[in-house]
Order: sequence, then structure tokens, then C-alpha cells
Amino acid sequence: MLNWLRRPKYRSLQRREMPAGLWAKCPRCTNLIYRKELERNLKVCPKCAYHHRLPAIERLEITLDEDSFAEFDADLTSADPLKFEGYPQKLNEARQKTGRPEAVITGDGTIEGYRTVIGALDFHFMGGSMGSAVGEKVARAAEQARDRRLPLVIFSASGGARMQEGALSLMQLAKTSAAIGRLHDAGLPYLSVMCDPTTGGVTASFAFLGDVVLAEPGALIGFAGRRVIEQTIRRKLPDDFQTAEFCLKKGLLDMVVPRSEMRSTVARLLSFFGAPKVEAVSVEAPARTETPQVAESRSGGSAAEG
Amino acid sequence: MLNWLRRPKYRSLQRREMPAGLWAKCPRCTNLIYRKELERNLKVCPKCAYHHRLPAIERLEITLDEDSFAEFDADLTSADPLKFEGYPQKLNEARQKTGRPEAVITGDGTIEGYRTVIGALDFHFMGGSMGSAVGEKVARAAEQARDRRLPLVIFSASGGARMQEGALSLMQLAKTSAAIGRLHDAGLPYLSVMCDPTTGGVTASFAFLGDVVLAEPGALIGFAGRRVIEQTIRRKLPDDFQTAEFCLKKGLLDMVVPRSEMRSTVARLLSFFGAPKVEAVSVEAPARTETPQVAESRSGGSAAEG
Amino acid sequence: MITSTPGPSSDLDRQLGDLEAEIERLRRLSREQSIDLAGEIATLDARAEDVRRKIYTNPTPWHVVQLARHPQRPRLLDLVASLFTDVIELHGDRLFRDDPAMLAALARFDGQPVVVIGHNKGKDTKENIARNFGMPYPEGYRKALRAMRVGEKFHYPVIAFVDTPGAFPGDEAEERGQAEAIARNIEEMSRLRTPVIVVITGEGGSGGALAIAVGDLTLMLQYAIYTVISPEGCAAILWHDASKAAQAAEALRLTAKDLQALEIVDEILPEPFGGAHRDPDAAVGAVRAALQRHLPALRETPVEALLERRYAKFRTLGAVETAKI
Amino acid sequence: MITSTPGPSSDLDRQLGDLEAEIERLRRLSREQSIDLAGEIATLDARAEDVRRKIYTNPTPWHVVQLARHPQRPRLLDLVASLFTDVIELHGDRLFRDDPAMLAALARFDGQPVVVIGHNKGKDTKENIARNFGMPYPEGYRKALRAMRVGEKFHYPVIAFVDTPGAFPGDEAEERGQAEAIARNIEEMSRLRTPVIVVITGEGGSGGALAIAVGDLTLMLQYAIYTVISPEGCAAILWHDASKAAQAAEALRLTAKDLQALEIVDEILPEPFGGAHRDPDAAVGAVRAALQRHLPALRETPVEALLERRYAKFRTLGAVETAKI
Ligand SMILES: [Zn+2]
Ligand SMILES: [Zn+2]
Repeated sequence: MLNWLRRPKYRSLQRREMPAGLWAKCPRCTNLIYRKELERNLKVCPKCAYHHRLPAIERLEITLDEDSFAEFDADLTSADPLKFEGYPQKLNEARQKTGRPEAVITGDGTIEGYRTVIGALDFHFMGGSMGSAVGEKVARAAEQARDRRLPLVIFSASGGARMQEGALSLMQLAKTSAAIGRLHDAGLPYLSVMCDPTTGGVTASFAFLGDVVLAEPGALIGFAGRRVIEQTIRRKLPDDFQTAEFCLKKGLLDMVVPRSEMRSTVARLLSFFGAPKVEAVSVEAPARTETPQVAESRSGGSAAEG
Repeated sequence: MLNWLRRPKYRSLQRREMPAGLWAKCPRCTNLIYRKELERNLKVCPKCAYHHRLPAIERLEITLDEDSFAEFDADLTSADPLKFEGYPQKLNEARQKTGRPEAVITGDGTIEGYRTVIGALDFHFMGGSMGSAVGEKVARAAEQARDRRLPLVIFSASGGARMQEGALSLMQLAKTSAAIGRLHDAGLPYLSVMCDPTTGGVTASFAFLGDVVLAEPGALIGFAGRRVIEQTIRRKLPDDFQTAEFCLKKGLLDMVVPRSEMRSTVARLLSFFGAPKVEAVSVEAPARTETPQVAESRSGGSAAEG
Repeated sequence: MITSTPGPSSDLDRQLGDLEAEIERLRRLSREQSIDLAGEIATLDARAEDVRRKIYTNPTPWHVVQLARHPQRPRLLDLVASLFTDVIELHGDRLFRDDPAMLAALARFDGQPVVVIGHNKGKDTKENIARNFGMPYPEGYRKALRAMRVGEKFHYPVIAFVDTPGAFPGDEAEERGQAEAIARNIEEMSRLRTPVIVVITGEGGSGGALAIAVGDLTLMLQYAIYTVISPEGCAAILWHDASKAAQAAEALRLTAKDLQALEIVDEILPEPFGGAHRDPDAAVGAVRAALQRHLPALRETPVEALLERRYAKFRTLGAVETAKI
Repeated sequence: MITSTPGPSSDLDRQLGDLEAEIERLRRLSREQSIDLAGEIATLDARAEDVRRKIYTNPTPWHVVQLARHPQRPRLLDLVASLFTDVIELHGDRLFRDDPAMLAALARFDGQPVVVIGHNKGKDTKENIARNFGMPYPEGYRKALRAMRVGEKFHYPVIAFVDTPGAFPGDEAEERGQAEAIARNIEEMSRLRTPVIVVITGEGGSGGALAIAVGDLTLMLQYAIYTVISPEGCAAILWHDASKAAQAAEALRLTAKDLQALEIVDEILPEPFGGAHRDPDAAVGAVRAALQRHLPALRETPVEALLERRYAKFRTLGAVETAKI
């Protein structure tokens, strides 16, 4: 399970995300950017600072220390409890597209040497929607953090609850928030980072419950969608409505942090909140062998629960 | 100390408050009201429902069961810690005017049979301002309620902290709020009733900290004064600004209750919150002899503390 | 009446629609031209009632949606007036505003103190506008949380009544943190140190419903719905066609029976034949009986045990499996 | 400079005022008419400095007010930059708005994590307007409380820096519950389960100051003030004459020395001769030394003992006696 970040699947995903060619066109400023430069710049446009959306796997790669990650529940995925028309096909498409079984990756790792449990939602997987598996993995990550006295860091990117699992998706708001509540009660830190876009049920649950809530510049953050709101109030909304910067002014976020500084900022926060630090970062984190119950849970929770 | 409500001093206060004559002029609607009718109507104008300001002693009289009240710290008053120019004279004038040593009366009693610790601020005593003695008596009342597992009810009417005691007055905000905090921690109910006017330091401390916050109709409630605000924002404020009804809409109050229904509303709340009930209301509450420490404290805390 | 659907969902609906249109036509004719058509109308009425009976006997999910939204369906204030005594309404979040779309009250149930919260839909257009059709702003959820904290302080049970199309999707609601308010309530309810009973009485609309619906026990009226998205919204997203709402209602499994099978709902409270509005007292009676059945045990459960069970209840919801890729 | 008083408070002030006016006149003359008056100006400067020295040696309360409000006085951001490392600012109350008049931050003091809150006055007009002259709205106090809760959760000490003319007296501040926000903070700070050190660095303006000033230890810079009402406000109310502010400043006992005598302030932190702005590093050094002196013991005190002491500290403030009537 280790070193999965280097699995060929990921490379093929990379290729799919960024179609072949030396140049990429920025969706905001429409400038042509030399692809290598864009990659070097963490997929932030060097001209207009547009933060391209990142697959979960890339998010973890630019955040975690190299080779420090060990995934939890790698094979866990949503079942189709409602036998919802077309859902299995949609799931399959998303799996083909991302090379991942679900819309979130969770695990443990280190950031600048600070040990943490971490999760990243994947907007490229069915819009990062939260179904049973996403809720389950986030809840398990919170429980892992609690049991092992580690911080929790979650990068969110999601359109909300996953319609195709009906009210069971809605219940994931309760499941994840309850797990975060226990983490808070246990006195452990939880950092939530909202990436573009974080809306709907994910904002209305764990994403807004961080001790510190961060966001990437320009990220869309809100509960209801712009179109629904405009239909409701019968007015056009200002361009900056629901942007991270807008939310910061409205007192909803602690800080907006450019991608280039996110890793160091999260590390500083982890340090502040007393995250344990490993001495040598380059190799496998030593704690793993000390906590057998983790190895167990890492084997992947199987079968349906609900 | 019992039956003090019938002391001649109170009668003379009555006369002073309501100058002789069969008729009284309503300050709001300017109608002439037959004085007896006004009294019967709890000093609420029968024409326009204007709630006349009540001295603390009358407030207790219309709230408590007859003969149920026993005062705490009846003789406690503020010293003149700053040797503030003119303060002793002002205190004396207020004492002459109200027949009371200070701007608050505290004690225990029953309301429709429900035992409670109760306090009432007196706007007629130096604008109900909170100095050391008011703070001390409110804090002691809260402590009495806590020690004896009784609810606390406070009727506020105050212009704020008492300037003449400088920062010591300001410290009464902390003293009273801390005492209320302990009452909350002990799981005991505290009902705050804001009467006209409740502003400044009293709103910024115990008056807004009730489990339930009530107000009389039309009561002025706010932190800063209208004139200061108008000077600051350089606009005229709407007429209803800072009225109880305005505050209710702004989500700051639980309810606005006409004087005629206040006693029964408070009683219903006391009942809801599990206040102990005495069987026979007409005579002295039985609990008093059971709690000797109260009798002690009732003897009046003496001398300076700070 | 089950009529104004964005598209008939069955033959029975179509029959009923035709019959009702014909009855209306005859009524107008009779009125405008002073012809006595009482006999004809009565015959058609009887046939319509017959079709309705068939529908009610086995209503489709879309019928249930109509019943859950029925304008005559008993509303929160009806329930509160019938179920509780000594009701004292609390107002405001102590932060920004009193939200009339959310009720918070102290009350007694069978003489025992409880805290009541609930979405406050109106009964007519005017009241609906005043109450924003039961769609709270963040301050509504914050008021509810404040009231729940009162319940927690005194260890009085909280009874939450759910009936909302959803949290209000307006710009000011977003600016004041609609998502934050919902998230906060969900988290705080999951660890509120007092019993919480949730009763879904009408529309359980997504996060705006869940924000007051995390408790020890989830009861649901027979023809209420509870869903992650409105059938119309689902149809619009899935098939770009809101008129396929009936189909979406089916797919979403939003009826009490479906939700009980999914273990989201603990108990279904039976409604009178044809829906709660046909006999509000009977519907209220079912709620009363359920509260009477469950409150004593919940009151006596130690808080820690309560919180463990509540956590487990939501913790286990969902359906996951090992991926096959 | 101690000049722009609403009325001279002493002979020394008058002398200084005359000298400064004369210096200014000579400077203008020298500039406009290209006359060399350097010698004369230097002489007068020396005399002015002499008078200032006399004033600073024994400043009146009104002088202290001027020093506390001095435009060059070190502000919160100066203090924070010098005292702490790894500063991470937190924003927003998660309810309505981020208030720039209040700072909330995570930081390290001598390597140890602390939570810093404080009134955030500006250094120039532009910054002052942006920060509302350090006068918070309710959302500022609520942001501070939120940050304090973070400190409480991790048992990190809270260090609160007080420098405000008062809570903002505006209509919107009232509407959003200015009084409620202050009251809530005072109550919550009185039982916050982590050490709280309060440092009054400039103006301690009434309830708006106290809202972040309930703690285990109240430190005060030598020429800071702490008062229930501004001297101008007091004079206007008492004598209907704001120009009697100097007299009111005297009466209010608002200096650190007075407040120590009243047991409101635990410790006075010495300022450089002439005020903190004359040597900001020295002033900051005094704060640093005090924090170093007190933090270790506070950190080690069990929470219950801390709360008992904190309660007793405020509980005993005041001066009461038995009435003589
Ligand atoms: Zn660009
Ligand atoms: Zn009148």
C-alpha cells in the first residue's frame, strides 16, 4: 500500500488531467502557459494566479512529505443502496477517469515532519460528492486521529451530498460531523482546507467545523448554488459572491492561503497544535508499527454497514 | 426586616413619585388619567399602554406574593472609594428621594408560590447606576441562588455603570457576570427582565445573560446612548431604535411581556425551570429558618471589600 | 388534493385530473348559467373519490410528496397547540435576528418540561411569506441551537419537528454562514447532553432539515418525506427535466417506509387514510402516542449511554463495499 | 507631544504650549523668509524639553491620558511583532463578519504556543479608519471569544492586549448586540479554562475594554489608562463642559498607579521616561519580562485553582459599607 503515489495509475491519471501538448491554456486569463512551468508552479497560473483544481492524489502529493503517506481504506467505495438508475455506470466512469475507487483519499503521513491523519476530496470523482463511502472514510479518519492522538487535516472539494444515495448521503453529514465532534471533545486539532469548489453538504458538515478553516484563493465556497440563489432573490449576484475572499470578509474563514504557502502554513498550524514530529522524514513514519489497530483498519473496511 | 414593603418610608416615596392630585398626566399620550385607575393598572397608561417607570420597591410589590419577601443586605451601600467630588451628596440625595440606601433591592421571596431569589434595580436612585454596592448585591444574590439551589430573577433598570466609582464600577460588570456564570454552571435558572431603561454596563453584563431574557413593552435597551450614536454615525436614528420591540426583532430578546402579564409569565418560567414551590403562600416562606447561612448574609455585609 | 403535479405519474392521476377538471367545468356551468347539475356533479365526485381512494390505498412516492406538501397538512403550530401545554416561545439567536421560519419554545408534554424546536411553515400565503415558507436563515438554526442549549442545561428533552423545503437559498443567508450554521447544529446535536427526539412531519428537505434532526430517535409521519434533494431538483440535474419529478421521487427513496428500511427512520407514525390533513387529530394523536412511548425511557437513560447510542446510530448509516476495480 | 488638550491643566502645560507655539513661529519665519534662526530655535527647544522633563517627571492624570493616546504610542501590531513568533492570524466570528478592529492570532511566546487577542488601533489615519480606531463591533468580540475557545481547547494561555476608546457606538453595532457580545465575553472569560493574562497597553475604554480583560492577571503599562468612561464624557455629564476633561481624568483615578491601589491592576509595567513612544523597545521589553515572569506559574496552575482565584479576584473588587440612613 505504501508508495502508491508512484503507482502507474497515478501517472496515467496525470496524463488524462492534462492533455498532451507543451502548452496549456489558462481557463481564467486564457494565456497559454508552458505546461512544465504550470506544473512547477503547483498548477497555479503564473500570469493570473488562477488555482487549477487538483485531483486528490496530487493534493496529497504537494502537501505531504515524500513517501510518508499510508492510505486508509483504499478499496472502500459506495454500494448502490437505492439501486439508483445509472449510478453504477456513473461510479465506473468516475473510477475510470480518476483511477480511484472513490471521491476521497484518507490516510496518515507527515507534513514537514509533523504526523497527521489527512484526507483529500476529489472533485474529479463525481464532483467530489459525498456518499456513504466518502462519509465513512472521513469518519474513520477522524476516529483514527482520535484513537492515535493525531491531528486531522482535510482538503475539501465537493459539490455536496451524492444524490444517488438519497437520504443515506444526507446522513453522511451527521456521521462526519459527529465524528469531528468527538475529535474536538478529545482535544485534538482539526484543520479544514476548502478548495475550489466546496459547496452543499460538505460545507454544511465537516468542512466548516475546523478549529482553523483555511481556503485556497478564489475557491467557491457556499451552501446553495449561485443559480438557485439568483432564481430565489431574482437578482444577479456580484462576481466575487461565495469566493474564498468574500467568505473571509464575512467572517466565515480564518485565512485564504495561496497554494505555494499551503503546505508550510498547515505545517506551522500542526506545529502550533502540538502535532508529534518524526525525526527523519524521508522514510516510513515510525509510528505505524507501534499501532497495530491501524494496520488492521488500513486493510480496508469491507461490506455494507447501513 | 420583614414586611418592610409596608414601612412608612415606602409610603412617603409613593407620595413623592406621584405628586398629589386626583389626576396624572401620561408623559406619552399626555392624557389625564385618574390616578387611582393608573395605580390599579400597575402604572400602565390605560389609553396608550405607556409603562411608567417603577421604583424597585414597587416592582417587587407587584411581582412577589404578599409578605413573602425577605431582603438581603438591606443596609449595604457604596462607599466613596475615589473621594469623587460631589458623590456623597449625590448618594444622599438619592437616598432621600427613594428612601433606600442603594440602587438595587435583593432578597428572596415567592412568585405565585415559586421560591426565588430576586433583585430589582431602581432607576430613581442615581439612574439605577451600578457601583460597588449594586454589583456586590447582585453577585451575592447570584451566590445565594447558587448555594440554596434557587432560581434568580433580576429586574433591571439602569443607565449603566456608576461613573463616580470609576473603574471599580466597571469591575462590577465582571463581578456580576462571573457570579452569573457560576449560577449557569450550577445548572440553575436565571431570568433577566429589562425594564425602561436598561443601558450601558448593566446590559453589558448580567442583564443580557439570562437563560431567558424578557423586557417590558417600550423599554429602552442598548449599550450606547442614542445621542452618542447619532453623533457617531451622523444620522438620525429611527424612533423605535433600541426599544424592546426593536431588540426582539433583532434577536436579542426572548420576549416582550406587558406588565399585567409579567408576574404570571415569570411564575410560569419558574415553574418550567423547576423552582421549588411553597404550599401556603400567604405567610413567611418556610425555607428561611432552614438556611441559617442566609440569615447571616441577610444581616448585611459591612465594610469595604476592595 | 393531489392534482397540481408537474406531470401525471400514473393512470390514476390522469383519471383523477380529468374527473376534477370535468367537475370544475360543470360547477362553473351550473353557476354561470344557473343550470342544476348537482346530480351529474355528485356522480363525478363519487367517481373522483373512488379514484382517490385507490391512490391513497397505495400512494406512489410522488403522491406522498404531494401529501407531505399538502397546504392543509397540519403545521407546527397545530401540532404544538395540541401536544403541549404551557408553551412559552423563545425568540432570537442573540446575534442578529429573530427568524420566524424557526420556532423555539419551552413547553410541557404530559406535564413534563421539554424544549420544542421546529420549522415553522405558514398555513396561508400571507403567513407563508412571513415565515419564509419554513426556510430558515442561519439565525433560525442558531436560535434553535440556543434553545437546545437551554434543554441541555436543565436536562430537559428536546423535541424537534421537521417540515421545510430546505434552508433558505438567499444571498444574505449565505453571507451569514448558512453552511456553518447547519454544520454547527449537526455537530452540537450529535453531542447534546440531553435526549433529542426528531419528528419529521412534512417535508424533510436536505441539510436544512438535518440541521435540527440529529437525535436519539427519528420518528416520521407516514406521508412525510425526507430527502437529500427535492424530486424536482433531482430530476433537473439528472434528466434536465423537472417534470420528471415523480420519477425522481421514486428513485430517491424518500418515503417513511423506504427510510425505515434504510434504518434512517426508527418508527413510522400512521396517518389517517388520505393523509394527515383529513383528520389532523388522528395524526397528532399518533405523534402524542409515540412521544409518550419513548420519552420516559430516554429521560432515564444516562447521558453517556445516550451519546454513545446516538453516535452509533448515525455512525452506521450508509452502504459501502470493497471496490472491484 | 502633549499639546492638543481641550484646556491646559497646569502652568507647565501653558509654558510648554507657549514655547511650542513660539518655536513653530520661528521655524515658519526661518523657512519663509530664509532667515537663520537655528540658534534661537535650539534655545527654545532646550527650554521646551526642560518643561517636558518636568511634566514627565510627575505627569498629571491628564498628561497620562495624552500619553496613552499618543499617536506614536506602540500599537498592538508592534507589540505582537516584537513579542511573538510564528504568528498566525485568525479571522472572523463565523457568524457575520471579520472585524479588523480586533486581532485574534495563534502565536508562540518564548517558543510556547499562546493565543493572542487585542484591540487593533491603526498607526495613521488611513489605517485607523480601516480598523475603526480600535473600536470593535460585536463581531470583533465574538471573534476574540472564538479564538479564546481555541486556547481553552488546547489549554494554551490567552494573552489579551487592551487599547480601545471603547466598543463602537454605532447603530449596526447596537442592532447586532454590542451589549450582549460584551456581556457574553465577560462571563465566558471569567470561567475560561485556561490561563488569561491581560495587558492594558493604551486606552482601556470601559466595557469595550473589559470585554477582553477578564483574566488571571491584569498588567498595565505605566502610562496606559483604564476607565469606566472617557474623561471628556465624564466632564460633559458632570459639569456639562468637556473642556474640564483634565479635572475628570483626575477624579476618575484612571492611571496605573491609582488602579493598582484599587487592586484592579496587579502589576505596573514601567515605561521609558516620556512614554512608550520614546523608546518602544523598552516598553515592549517590560511586557516581555512580565510575561516571562508570570506565564510559567500560570501554565502550571491546575484549572480549578485558576478559576477559583480568578473568581475571587473580581469578586472582591469594590468598596461597600453599611448605610448610615
Ligand atoms: Zn491565468
Ligand atoms: Zn398614555
